[in-house]
Amino acid sequence: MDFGLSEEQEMLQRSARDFLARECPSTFVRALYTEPDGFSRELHRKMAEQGWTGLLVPEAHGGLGLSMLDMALLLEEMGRAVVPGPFIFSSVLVTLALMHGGSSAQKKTWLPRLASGEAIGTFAFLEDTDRIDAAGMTLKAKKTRDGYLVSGTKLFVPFAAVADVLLTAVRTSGRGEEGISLLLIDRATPGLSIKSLDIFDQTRRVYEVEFSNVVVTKSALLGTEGEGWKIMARLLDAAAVALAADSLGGAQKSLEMAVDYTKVRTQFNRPIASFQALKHLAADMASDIEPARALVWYAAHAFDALPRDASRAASLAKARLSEVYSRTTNRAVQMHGGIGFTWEHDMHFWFKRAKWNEFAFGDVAFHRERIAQLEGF
Amino acid sequence: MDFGLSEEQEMLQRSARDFLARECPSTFVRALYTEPDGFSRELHRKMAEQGWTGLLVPEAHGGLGLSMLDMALLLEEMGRAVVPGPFIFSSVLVTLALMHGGSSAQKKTWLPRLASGEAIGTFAFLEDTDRIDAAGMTLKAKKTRDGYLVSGTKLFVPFAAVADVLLTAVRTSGRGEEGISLLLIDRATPGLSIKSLDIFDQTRRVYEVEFSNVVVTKSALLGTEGEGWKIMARLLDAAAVALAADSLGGAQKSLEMAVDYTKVRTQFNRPIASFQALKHLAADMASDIEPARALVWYAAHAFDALPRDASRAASLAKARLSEVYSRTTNRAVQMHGGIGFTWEHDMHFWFKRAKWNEFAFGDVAFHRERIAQLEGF
Amino acid sequence: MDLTYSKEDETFRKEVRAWLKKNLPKKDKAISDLMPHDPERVKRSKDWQHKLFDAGYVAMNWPKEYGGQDADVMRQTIVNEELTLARAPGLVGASGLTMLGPTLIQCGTEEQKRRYLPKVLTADEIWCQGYSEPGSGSDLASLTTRAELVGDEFVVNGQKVWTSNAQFSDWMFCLVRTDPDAPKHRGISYILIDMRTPGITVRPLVQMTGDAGFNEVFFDNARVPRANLVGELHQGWMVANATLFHERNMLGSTTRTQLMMQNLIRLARSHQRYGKPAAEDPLMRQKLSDLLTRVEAMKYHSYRQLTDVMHGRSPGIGAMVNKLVGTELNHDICALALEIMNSYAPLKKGAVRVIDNGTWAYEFMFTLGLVIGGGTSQIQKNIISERGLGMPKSG
Amino acid sequence: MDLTYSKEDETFRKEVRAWLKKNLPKKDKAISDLMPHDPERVKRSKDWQHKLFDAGYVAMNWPKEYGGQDADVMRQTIVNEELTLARAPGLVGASGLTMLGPTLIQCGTEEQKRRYLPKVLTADEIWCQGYSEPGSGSDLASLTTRAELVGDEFVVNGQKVWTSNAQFSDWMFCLVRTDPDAPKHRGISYILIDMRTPGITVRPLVQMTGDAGFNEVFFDNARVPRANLVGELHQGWMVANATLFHERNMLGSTTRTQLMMQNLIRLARSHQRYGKPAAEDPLMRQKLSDLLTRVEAMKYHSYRQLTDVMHGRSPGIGAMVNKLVGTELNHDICALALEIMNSYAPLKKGAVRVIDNGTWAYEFMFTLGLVIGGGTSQIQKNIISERGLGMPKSG
Repeated sequence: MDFGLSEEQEMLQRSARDFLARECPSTFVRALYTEPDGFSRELHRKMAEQGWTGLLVPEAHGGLGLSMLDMALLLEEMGRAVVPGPFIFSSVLVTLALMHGGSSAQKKTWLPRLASGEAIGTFAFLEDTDRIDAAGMTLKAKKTRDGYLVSGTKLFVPFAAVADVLLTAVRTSGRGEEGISLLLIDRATPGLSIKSLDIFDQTRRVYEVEFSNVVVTKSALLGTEGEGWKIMARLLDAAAVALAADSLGGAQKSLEMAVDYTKVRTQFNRPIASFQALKHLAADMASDIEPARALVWYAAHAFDALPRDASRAASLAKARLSEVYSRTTNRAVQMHGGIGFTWEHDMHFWFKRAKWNEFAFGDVAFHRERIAQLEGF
Repeated sequence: MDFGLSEEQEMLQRSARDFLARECPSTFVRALYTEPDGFSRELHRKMAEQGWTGLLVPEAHGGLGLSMLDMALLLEEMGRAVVPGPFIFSSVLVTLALMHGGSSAQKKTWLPRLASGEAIGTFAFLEDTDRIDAAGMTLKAKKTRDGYLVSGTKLFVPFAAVADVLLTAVRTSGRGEEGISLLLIDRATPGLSIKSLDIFDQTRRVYEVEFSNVVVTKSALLGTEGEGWKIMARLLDAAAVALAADSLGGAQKSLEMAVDYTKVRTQFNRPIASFQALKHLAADMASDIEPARALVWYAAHAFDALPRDASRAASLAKARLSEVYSRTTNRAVQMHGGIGFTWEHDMHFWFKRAKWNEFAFGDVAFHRERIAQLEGF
Repeated sequence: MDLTYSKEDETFRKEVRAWLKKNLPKKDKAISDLMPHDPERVKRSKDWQHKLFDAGYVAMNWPKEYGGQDADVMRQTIVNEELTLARAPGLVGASGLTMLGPTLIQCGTEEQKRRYLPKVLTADEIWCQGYSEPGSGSDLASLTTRAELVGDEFVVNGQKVWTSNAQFSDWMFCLVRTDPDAPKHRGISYILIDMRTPGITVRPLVQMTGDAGFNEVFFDNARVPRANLVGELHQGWMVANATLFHERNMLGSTTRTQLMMQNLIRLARSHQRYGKPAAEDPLMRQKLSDLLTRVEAMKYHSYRQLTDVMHGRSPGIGAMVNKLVGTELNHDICALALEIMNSYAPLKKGAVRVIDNGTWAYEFMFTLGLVIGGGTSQIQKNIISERGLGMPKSG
Repeated sequence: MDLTYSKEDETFRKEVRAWLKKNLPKKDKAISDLMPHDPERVKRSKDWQHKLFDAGYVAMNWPKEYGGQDADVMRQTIVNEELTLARAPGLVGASGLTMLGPTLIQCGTEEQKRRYLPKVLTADEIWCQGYSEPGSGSDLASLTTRAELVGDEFVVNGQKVWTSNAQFSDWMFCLVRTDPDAPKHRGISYILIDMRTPGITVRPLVQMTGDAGFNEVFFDNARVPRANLVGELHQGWMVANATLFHERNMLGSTTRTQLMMQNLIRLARSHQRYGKPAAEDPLMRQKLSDLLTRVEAMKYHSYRQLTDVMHGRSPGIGAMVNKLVGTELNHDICALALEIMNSYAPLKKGAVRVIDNGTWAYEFMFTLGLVIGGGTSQIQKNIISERGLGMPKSG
């Protein structure tokens, strides 16, 4: 029984925190906020140098071959620093999809490039129904002699503008979980066009992707035709864990910023941190966050090591952290008083990120119902 | 537009408060807590002298002929004083049933006696399914030549041990809302037996009532056979308003007790009322209670004057006040510290009453769903 | 108790409604009246207030001699309700109407009243409030903006913050420190500052929504005539408190909240979650009902206060909770809208695929600002517990 | 990270489980181990602790020389988990084991250790805690129970309150004021009082549940030998703080909470609401999942702390939140059970028609008492914010 981090893991976290303090301070986040793509290829390259983009990639394909728990610890730090960019989608989701379902040719083509940061992937799955269940996957891929003809629209695709490849959930036949297939579609494919969807959280750019008779070769199929849901279900668990980890880091950072602010801000000739109401608010925030950390660790560990409990654990973490992150940033803004409500202060980066994380990949109600089903209530 | 109380109404409330301070102080409640029936015939008689038991009864039948709003104001005061006894069931529910559905003979027999306090009525409707909808009414009344033969069990019947007459919801035929009938059954009828159900709130005694081939004459039928649900639906609205009013008074009193206590209790050489955390808790309590008062007034007014909105208004008031009363007493206990948790302090009377009120006649979830239906969400 | 309106009031309401139907500029219809300002919009807003005033619908409860009608509160309430229901834009001169006006009527000289009040009514002069400073938020009385009396002028130095609309205001009513040696509440004066005075710099403070609404205002030896003093020298705290109290105890205006609730229900009926309208989801139904219950409570709570005021009674603690309860309620309504919309929630005004033009996310953030602005929840709770419940100051 | 137990630990767990199966008195099986005391039950409880001790399952982490086994925290955790899972009654000598014992081991004289510790382990002597007084709850250091040193004896006068189990305790470890002129933290001593000393009166304090658990204890010239002083004279605050801190930072024991949660799920599956099991109601499913999520969080949170302790690291702020989060969670679990049961909720133990023998309502109230007892939520929050987050004292 050892529910703790190894020395290597603690070191990973420390070095990530140092790196991000240096390479992605809030001034950097602020600068990217108004950049057209909200993405810094340079930061991505530097993270690749750290091994982060290849953290999950097996050593054989140029990565570090580390675990989901290691990734969660890294993502916690990235959440702290509210790092903008497609990291989760490229270095977690598309990477895992290739590892779990890719042919050796696909792995050979993409994994080294994703690991090195040379290529960026994203995951196109939502449609206008906004459903993350199998019934939501209706984008038609018509079978042709050489592959598929894809027509329709995917929505809210993260960082489509900078992605080289879109892992796209399509329907090749049937309904429900049967007949879903995953295609690796090059963004430059003719007929594929993207449109930016302007949202408040500018660290998470999303796009509408239109497929207009897009011709995709057979070699783009990831895994078996019609059996894409199995891989996708695994990706949704990974996404839940990843966002929970990001939320944990963000919540912890928001609490620290709020507490630090109250220690220096004075009113009535004393630091406002000495006001009982603010102290108790901070205590409530800490009481939310501390036990939640254990859920993130467990969910990440279960993803790798306890497959039978992985989905439930992912939902536990996502449900709780979604709630905790949003509530924490709301409180943190209030602890800052008026300044926390301004664009000039950094607080709003976390506030907006919390809301994005809350709704992406299943909101609180979605995951609670899923927990109920998995528990067999 | 006048959403306020008349001078008469304010006087009614003031005099009720004075009366109850004199006749039903907490020492009196405490004494009744351990009495076998939890009922004081003397207090009931005195309340009758005040006109309370006949408040709703038309003047022609010996009452004051006042409105539901007047009754709600009185019940608010009775909730403040956490008055033990069958008042709501006898002087509101059974009284209204007679007024709305009784034959002139039934009115003549019962209303003057209920108004004078000579007779006490109660309402037997719940069964082991604990449903307050029409489907929950299954107690069989078999038609005979002269009336009905009733067999089965009613549960949680308030103050059955001291009631002279039980307004009993029975099923004479059909399912759902069709085929429900209301019978006025004398408690002394052979075959009717009662058993006490011991609960924490000793101001609200409840009983299991067993009907073993109870012979009831035709004259006991209230309203039309098979159409009892119409009257009963009206009674359930009245009960919701009545409990909301009782809860309002109890919540207000709990807040006042808690605030008063913090003003005299000192720690660290100052009254604990000066601690910001307790002040803000008290402010939260007041913020719950103040707007809730308007809901009670509106629901009572709608019961009399706005029939089309009466059910919705009753559910609004019951849903909100159930929540507010329970939350308020919970906070009030905490503001008292350890002493609030003892039997020796009075606080627990309100704490327990709040929980009873919360669940009786539909809990929060029940009324919220009902609001959704009535609003046509 | 009588929830019907008198025939006169009903007739009046119909008149207002008809007038609005005819006169309300179509372009300004919006769910929200809290959208960012731009110069062209300011111009239109001033015209709109002027037009409303000419119709007799502004500051109706002011004394006749200062441009009002000595009308009872019901009349103004009806107008306000109809304005909200018609989704009319907020009045650009609101600070002047609700804060400066009542202060001048109560504490101003006759000359000041005649000079300033008429243009407050017509929005020919727009006013902003100069109270908060970077170093004094909840502890307002610790303000340090200095106004030294030199001859017949105050020389003002310092900084104000959170000044709504300063960028297009003509005047500021301002609290300044005139006696730095006196106890903090006794060295403050209330003065009126022409915003075109040399030495004044306005710097917009962008909100997290991305819009500029608040400003910082810097004073560098700005000279203000002594005649612009309201009330006695050093007595500004008392002068301001009259209107601060007024702000904190404003009759809860719940019409807007009711409108938001209606919009929320409409959204829940139309927006699908997992193949059916959100409003058919049992959990959403519970949440909608809970919010509706709280909205209805505030509606009747405001009727109760209106009745109190009409009968010359103080609504007491009932009015103290308005702001705390109301702003949190508005915020919660927006939060549920976001939950219903999920991935669509963060889309901004004008974005492809946006729902309700991004109002919900905008308002979600803006209402958080309202919880903070003009006295945080924390301060509201101090007021409720101290003034409302008689609990002692925290010392 | 490794969530499996070592072979040795697994073997040990099986041994404990087998032993419990064989030795646990059947009659004491109950969902709750918090039911009211009666003399016959006290006797059985003492026997039970003695038996457990003989089996080697009590205070295993104490030093060998004082009857422990120097065992690592994992062993004791396994025992505690198995005791809870087997629904064994709580240890009647818990105060002695968790509060007095560690204090004596740290601050007692060798003689005191040898005299008292063995009987703490076997429950031959039961201890109660004499800290709180009517006038000093959260401000514990303001206690006024006076102990005057007269010759070789303390003469004790005053009153303690909230003394659990005083009615059958043999001894009390007690904080008394020995120097009334010193600053409040510096005039307190920690003494051991024989409860049979003349001048001591115990008066039960009935809880809102109707059961007596707490007591008031009155001292009227009770004489206590000077040899019963633990640590230095007037240094009792420091002596006590070692164990107070111990109490507040106890490893969160979540096994009991997990058990409550399992029982809640069982209740939701079996109890019908409107024609179907509560667990099939979408709203109830949400609430159950929420609670389960919080229970699971506390479970893994306790594993994390256990790991920290095993590696000699302090769990820090993680441990400070245990009590606040845990007691509120238990209370919320009970609250949902009541909601599921509706009219059946307030039925008392033994009543006709009662469900789960009335445990839920009882625990609902009892857990409210726990939120209050041993440091209210308010005090817990002070500790978290001050010690955990470094925020200043409120002065």
